[in-house]
Amino acid sequence: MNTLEILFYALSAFAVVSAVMVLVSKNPIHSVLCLILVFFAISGHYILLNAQFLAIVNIIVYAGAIMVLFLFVIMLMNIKLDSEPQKKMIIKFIGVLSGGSLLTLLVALVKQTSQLQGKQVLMKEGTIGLIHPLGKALFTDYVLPFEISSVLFLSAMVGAVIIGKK
Amino acid sequence: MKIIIGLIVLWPLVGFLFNGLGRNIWSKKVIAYKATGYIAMSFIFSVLAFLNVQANGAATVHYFDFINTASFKIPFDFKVDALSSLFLLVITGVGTLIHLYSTAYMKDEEAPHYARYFAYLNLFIFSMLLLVLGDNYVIMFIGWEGVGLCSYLLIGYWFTNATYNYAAKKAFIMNRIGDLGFLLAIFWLIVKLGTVSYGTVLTAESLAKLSTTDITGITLLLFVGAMGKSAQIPLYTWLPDAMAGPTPVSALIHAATMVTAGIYMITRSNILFSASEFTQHVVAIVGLSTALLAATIAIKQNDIKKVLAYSTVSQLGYMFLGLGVGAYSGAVFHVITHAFFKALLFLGAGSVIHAMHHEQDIRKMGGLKSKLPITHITFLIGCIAIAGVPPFSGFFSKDEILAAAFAKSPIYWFLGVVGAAMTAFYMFRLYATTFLGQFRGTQDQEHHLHESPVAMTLPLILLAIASAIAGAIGVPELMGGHHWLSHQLAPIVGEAQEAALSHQTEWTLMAVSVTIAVVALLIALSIYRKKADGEPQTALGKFLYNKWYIDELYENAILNPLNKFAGFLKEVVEKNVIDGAVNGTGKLVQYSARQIRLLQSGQVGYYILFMVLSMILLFVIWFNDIAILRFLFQLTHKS
Amino acid sequence: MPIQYYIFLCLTLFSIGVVGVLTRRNAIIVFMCIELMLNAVNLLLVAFSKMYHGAALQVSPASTAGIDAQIFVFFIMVVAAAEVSVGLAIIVMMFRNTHSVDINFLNRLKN
Amino acid sequence: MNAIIISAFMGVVMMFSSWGTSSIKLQRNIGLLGMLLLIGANIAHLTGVWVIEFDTKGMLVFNRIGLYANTILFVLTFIYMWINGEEIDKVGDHTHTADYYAIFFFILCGVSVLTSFDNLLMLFIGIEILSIPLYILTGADKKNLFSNEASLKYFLMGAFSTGILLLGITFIYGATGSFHLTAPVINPTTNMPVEHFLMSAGLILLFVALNFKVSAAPFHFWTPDVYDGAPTVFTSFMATVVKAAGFIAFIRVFEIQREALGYSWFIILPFVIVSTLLVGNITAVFQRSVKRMLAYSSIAQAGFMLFALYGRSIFNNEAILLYIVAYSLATIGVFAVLVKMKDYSFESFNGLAKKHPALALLTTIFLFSLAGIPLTAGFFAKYFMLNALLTAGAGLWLLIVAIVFAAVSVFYYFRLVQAMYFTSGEPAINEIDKKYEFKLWLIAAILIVLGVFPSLLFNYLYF
Amino acid sequence: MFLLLFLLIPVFAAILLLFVKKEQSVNTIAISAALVTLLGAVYIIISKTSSFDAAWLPLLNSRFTLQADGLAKILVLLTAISFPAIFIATSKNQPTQKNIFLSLMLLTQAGLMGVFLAGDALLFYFFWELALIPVYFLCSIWGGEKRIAVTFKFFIYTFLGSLFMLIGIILVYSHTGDQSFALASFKQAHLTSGMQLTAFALFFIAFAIKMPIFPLHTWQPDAYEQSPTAVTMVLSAVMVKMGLYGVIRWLMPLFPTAFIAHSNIVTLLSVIGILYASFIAIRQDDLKRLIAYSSIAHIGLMNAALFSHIQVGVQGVLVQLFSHGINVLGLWIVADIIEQQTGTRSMKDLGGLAKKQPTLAILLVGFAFANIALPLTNAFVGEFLMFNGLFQFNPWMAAAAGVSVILAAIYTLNMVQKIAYGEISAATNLMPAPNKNAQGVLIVLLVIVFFTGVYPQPLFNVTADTLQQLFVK
Repeated sequence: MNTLEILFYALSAFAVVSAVMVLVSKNPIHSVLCLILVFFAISGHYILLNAQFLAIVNIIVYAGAIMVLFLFVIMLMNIKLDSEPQKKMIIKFIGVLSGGSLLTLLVALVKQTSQLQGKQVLMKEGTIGLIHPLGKALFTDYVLPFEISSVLFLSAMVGAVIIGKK
Repeated sequence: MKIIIGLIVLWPLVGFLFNGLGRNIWSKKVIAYKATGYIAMSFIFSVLAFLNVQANGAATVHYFDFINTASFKIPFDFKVDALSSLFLLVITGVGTLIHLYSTAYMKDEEAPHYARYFAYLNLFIFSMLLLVLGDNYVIMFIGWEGVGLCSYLLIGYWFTNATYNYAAKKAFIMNRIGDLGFLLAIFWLIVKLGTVSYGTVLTAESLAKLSTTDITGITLLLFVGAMGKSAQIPLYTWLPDAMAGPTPVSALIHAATMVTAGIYMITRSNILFSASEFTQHVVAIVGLSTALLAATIAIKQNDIKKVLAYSTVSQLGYMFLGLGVGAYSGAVFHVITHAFFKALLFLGAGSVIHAMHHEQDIRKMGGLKSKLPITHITFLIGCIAIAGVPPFSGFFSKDEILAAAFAKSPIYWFLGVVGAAMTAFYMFRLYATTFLGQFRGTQDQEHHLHESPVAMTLPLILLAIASAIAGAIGVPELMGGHHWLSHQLAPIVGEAQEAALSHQTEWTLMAVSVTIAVVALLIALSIYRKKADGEPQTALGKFLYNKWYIDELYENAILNPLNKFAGFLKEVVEKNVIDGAVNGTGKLVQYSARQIRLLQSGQVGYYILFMVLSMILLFVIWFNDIAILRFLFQLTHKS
Repeated sequence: MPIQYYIFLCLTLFSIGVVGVLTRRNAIIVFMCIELMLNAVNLLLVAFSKMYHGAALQVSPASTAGIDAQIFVFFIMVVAAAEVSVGLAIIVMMFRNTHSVDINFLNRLKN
Repeated sequence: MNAIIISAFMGVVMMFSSWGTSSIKLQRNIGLLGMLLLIGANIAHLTGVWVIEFDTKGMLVFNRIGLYANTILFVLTFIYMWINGEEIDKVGDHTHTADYYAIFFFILCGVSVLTSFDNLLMLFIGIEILSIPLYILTGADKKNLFSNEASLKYFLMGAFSTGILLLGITFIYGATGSFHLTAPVINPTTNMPVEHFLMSAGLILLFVALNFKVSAAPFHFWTPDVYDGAPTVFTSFMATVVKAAGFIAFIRVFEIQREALGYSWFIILPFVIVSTLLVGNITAVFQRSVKRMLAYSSIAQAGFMLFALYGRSIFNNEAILLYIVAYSLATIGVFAVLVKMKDYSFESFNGLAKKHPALALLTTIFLFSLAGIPLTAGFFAKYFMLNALLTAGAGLWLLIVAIVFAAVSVFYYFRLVQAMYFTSGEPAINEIDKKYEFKLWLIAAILIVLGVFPSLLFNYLYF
Repeated sequence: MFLLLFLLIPVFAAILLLFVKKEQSVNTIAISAALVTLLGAVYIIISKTSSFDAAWLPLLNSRFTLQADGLAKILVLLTAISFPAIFIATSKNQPTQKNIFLSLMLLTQAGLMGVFLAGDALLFYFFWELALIPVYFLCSIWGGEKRIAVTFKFFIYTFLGSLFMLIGIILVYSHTGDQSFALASFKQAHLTSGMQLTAFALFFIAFAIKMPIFPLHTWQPDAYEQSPTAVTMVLSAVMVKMGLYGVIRWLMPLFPTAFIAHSNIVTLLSVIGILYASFIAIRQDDLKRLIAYSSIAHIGLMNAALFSHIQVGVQGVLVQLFSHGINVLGLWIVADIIEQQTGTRSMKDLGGLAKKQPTLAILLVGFAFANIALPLTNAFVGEFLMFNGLFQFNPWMAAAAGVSVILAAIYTLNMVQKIAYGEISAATNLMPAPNKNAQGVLIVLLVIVFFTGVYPQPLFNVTADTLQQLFVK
């Protein structure tokens, strides 16, 4: 087992455990923090995959901006921390069961897919994850979606005005 | 010829339209003259037609095609031959007399109803003429149903009376049962022969095309038709009830003409009937049973018209016996004589009822002999004629039938004679109770007793003469006669089969039957000349008085169950089963609507859960080969 | 590293997100779980990207195959940001009106 | 491309128009003008004129069907805006008219993307541009708890379905290495698509997500609540133009891609169709609120529109276009009447025929069209669908299920007719001016003209 | 081109009526429009076969084709006679908003004319539905107490049926050689026998519901009872003929194999229905329901005769289509007068009509006898031929169906007795002066009854070409 593998497993375990913590922690703030941990783990994976740009963006946008926003909202609401009402056990059980079945099904599918057998992911190497090729692609081939996504932001902005205005 | 025959039929129709449409316009006098006059005209043309037949033989005339389709054709043709021309004479002749009689009998009615009465009567004659003149079974059927309709209308003439209406309805429905048989027979003929014209159906070639089953089936169905119209067991109960109509109607329709339609029809189709031994037996047995059954009932009836009605049923039974044993001309002979004397008797009874102010119970009469002399004499002649005393007409006709019956089977003959004896007995019981002895009615009635006007007595006299002498047309060779009628009908029914019996036997039979009849009538006279019947005492008496409880039997065994069945269909099957299924579908939709609505619980958590589950379901549907099991297998058996 | 491993990891994360959506009542946490799902997808995309890139490199060293997936991830992040802003606005609006972020209280509209 | 540019531009114009002018009427008219401009631009594109020559790098592919559908949707939006102008002003706190119009234009930008995308990235962005403004519109009536609730529900479920969509796209990418819509690999020996489970799984996930967008059962749960809770004018828009765009996108994705699913397509699609028809129709029967009934009815209608996905017969495009027009116009019409009601119960329609015979007649025409009664466009819409289905070789049972549910749909549409015509009562309705009525007559006229000559709609499809 | 008038006149009159409020002119417009249509109908009866053809839906290859062969002519004539008769007979009735009432009636007429004249399947379907819609409104607005539920049942029932037919049409359409809806192309569609059976079933459901055939009949008595009588007249005199028309026009020529294959079972069902309806009619006290069940029985017989597929029987049906319409129309008009004037339909409350209004009673009796197919009434000709055909098909079925002849006599005479005869009842005593208009109409109808009963040849001549097409290959 080489370093990469060790790192992979460690990060994966970390991500999964943190993700589970998001679910189980009663305190929403803890959930947010755990989710940030998941994002860090995922960023770690990005780095393993040499997708440096995304790793950075992930940290900045997700762990930074978005999660802070979440945290901010939670703080703003000042919800009583430990008294969040819980769903019935049976519903939770069914929820876990369905999530589990979904996972089983999808995993089964992937295992059945012959085309994926023996396919390797290129670790560390490759330059496509670096900012230069990405930027180039973004502003040549993907300039249209890039421009159009501005419409998305505009509409979100208008929406925030509509919704947020007292 | 075409015009003459057409006019025979048209006159009554014109009368019907005239009276029917002008019922609020014309005075009673006009109505009476016109109505009677049209039938009289019809009679005159009938005589012309008859003479023409005598001179030139049978004739068929074509008017138009009633139904003419690519595959099938029913011409509107009339046929006058010996048989139909005779019937024409009887129908229009007796018809004229009865119209005449009616003008006086119905004079108390208001003008519109008076007109209505004559319109019906004219329509009846029209239908009856169609029946006998038609050259095919369909035209006959038209007349056949038409006379049933008129019978219905006339029985229910006094429509405010519920009982009369019921009687009318009963008559019509029973007739319809028979009509269905007739109709099916017609269809059978059409299927097999493709035509219904007598000219093609009633020939040897056609007969050859029919199998035995066909012939038996067709004839039996035809006979069912005859049963209904001619009041034979089991469809006879309407006829006594039909006495609810005005008495002239009873005389015309329910004695002289319509009820003999069955005999006409069978005589017309004699080729078919003769070809089926089985049917002939059935006809004979049914006829004989009817004759006896009705006669027994007549013995105990107290309503003057009821006695005559059962007598009619009984006599019709005789005619069918005659048909059944192959004595077609005998049957027709009896039809003719019966038309005279039974019309006479009914009209006489009408005269009595008229005098008695619509009293019909003979127990309340008696001693009318002196008060109503003409009625009395003519009625007596009628009684003698029907009792079969020579040389009155009934003797000859009945004798011809009995002789033929003997030739077929002595038992038929014996039972026939028993019936004849009963006939003599009940007729003279009727006569004696009505005319002899003391008057038993109220003072008021006695005060008003008077002989009927001439318009009523004239028909009585004419009919009495006819009843007395009509036998002349069929005096057998045995007695020095020419048997004219039989020769007349020979082209249609073939020569009579008298030859089967020796003269010796014939004379003996005649003597026996006449003796027994005379004895019976004398017994009746002796019993009833002084007193009327009381309430029946014996079980048998009650049984007969209540007409064998046949009406009750029909009521309980057929009508009520059917009614219940209909009620069951209406209330249970229709409402709950069929409509229930339809409404149930609607209810099911609504029920499931209410249930499925609950899925939409409002909880977004459930929604997402359902989405996930549905997604899993989709995967399972798609991935329905046992991929999951395979996967689980691999997990546990990792090599 | 075999691609399956990444797939399994991402599917696990994704499913954890699904389970979270199904089991939590706090709208914010539910939303966070959805973000978790998106992140799982992002990681998977990058993994696929590198899988195809790796395969393409063996043919041509200058290949940029697989870059589209990384761009896609970028767009997902962009959209997620927009979505978060709107979503949180809605949640806040809801909170202002009902003083609760419990999705079980969202049951006035039903049947 | 013209449409995308103009709509984005118009959106920005509208955003700023509230600064330039405080006259709501002017803002509204700018919006309508913008719509006309948009329609014009799109028609220009149809005839080959571009505003800006632009290389989309294969992100978008403009074909006639897509552009034509686009035009139709724009016209529908124009009619919608034209009729509902005043009602739109009233939503929320009466100050956001310009913002709403801006959002409409942004949504139309999304619609334009969805009618022409050729890349799953564009699909994703298009759907998001379509969805995110809708979350806002749903919650636009800020003081109204129903509106809030609907908005949050819609948002949570919408975001969840986005997750599903993305997983699906990822799977497809994993299987093909590209985001482009391409025909599946065919095995030359069997002449069947090569079995690729990841691809299939991706397609199914995509199928689920798109079903969610077009509110097909069993992914429809958001629909009744959201349609019910959203401000009525916006429900009208969501149920018509937006849903129609969803269908266009749906068809674009699966027209060719579904080959990869092989025969199981003909199992899962009927499953969805039947459950959609069942849930939509049956549940609508027992509603007390007309608005909610219309929500279920729109689910039911989606069931019919899904038929267009069944086969690839040449009739599909015609069928879906006609269906969109018939369904959208009728729905816009019914909602336009509904917004004038004081409350949305069936009882409030009682006696409408006595008080406003014309309005009742109009409503009846709209309902007839929805129910698919001849002489209205709805009939031919259903007819074309059934025809397409049969031509595609569907089993007869599917058609019979369809018509049985069509008969059930009469159940609830006619409940409204019964209330209007056969039940006496005082209708709870606001004042309606002649101008408004005239606009509704126009819709009815289009419905009837298309109900007699449906070919008019297609004359421009193939010139 | 002439045939187009049958659609245009009623439609124009209907639109015109919407803007006229004055009662007198409302009646005049409606009646004159109907009479003009009648003139037209008489004209096409005596003229040669005509047709009209125009492009309609080029995309679907459906044309606006109208054609008048014998079958169409006779039904057009029936429709054209019925509507003026109904308008005149009910001109004294005062429904609210009479202009709209009559307008909807005229639209119904246009729909019916379209159904009978359409020579294109899609057009046929169109008119089939269009005839239904105005009736839905007529019944639901002006009907009796339970009108809404009952009419709704009727509507959904028939609507579902017609949707089945629509599938059938699409099915056959997709198998036509030239992808066309024209009747001629439909006749030459390449259908396998299995396909024929399916398409047959799909079409037949629609027709069976419309006729209606046991056990799909339960909408009918309720609908007849609850509808305003003018509508009931249309329903029973003309609308039920749509089903039979459909069988003759579409089922027989399109699916010969399936038709023969199903003839036994359908005939059996019809015969069961005949007896079943007759029995129920015996127990009805409500005049309208009685006539309704009687009508079910009669229609059942017509259907049985059709499916026996014997030329004579089919000829009978062609005649009876017309005759039954006239007869039942007469009965309904009488029933309407009675209901309007006495305020009741319950026969046990009636009686003595013959004394109170002798003319009406005579007319009632006349139509009653036509109803039981007495010879020399028009119904006899048809029923005779139909029974004839049925007998050739299966004697036992004919015999069983024949029992209905007796049952018909029972219930019809019961009706006559209860209404016309007996002493004048309290309800009958309320009757005002006779309704001259209605009686005039009845007399005209009765003349038709007897004329075609005595001399039915014109009817045979008109329908000869249809019969030829059906049976001569």
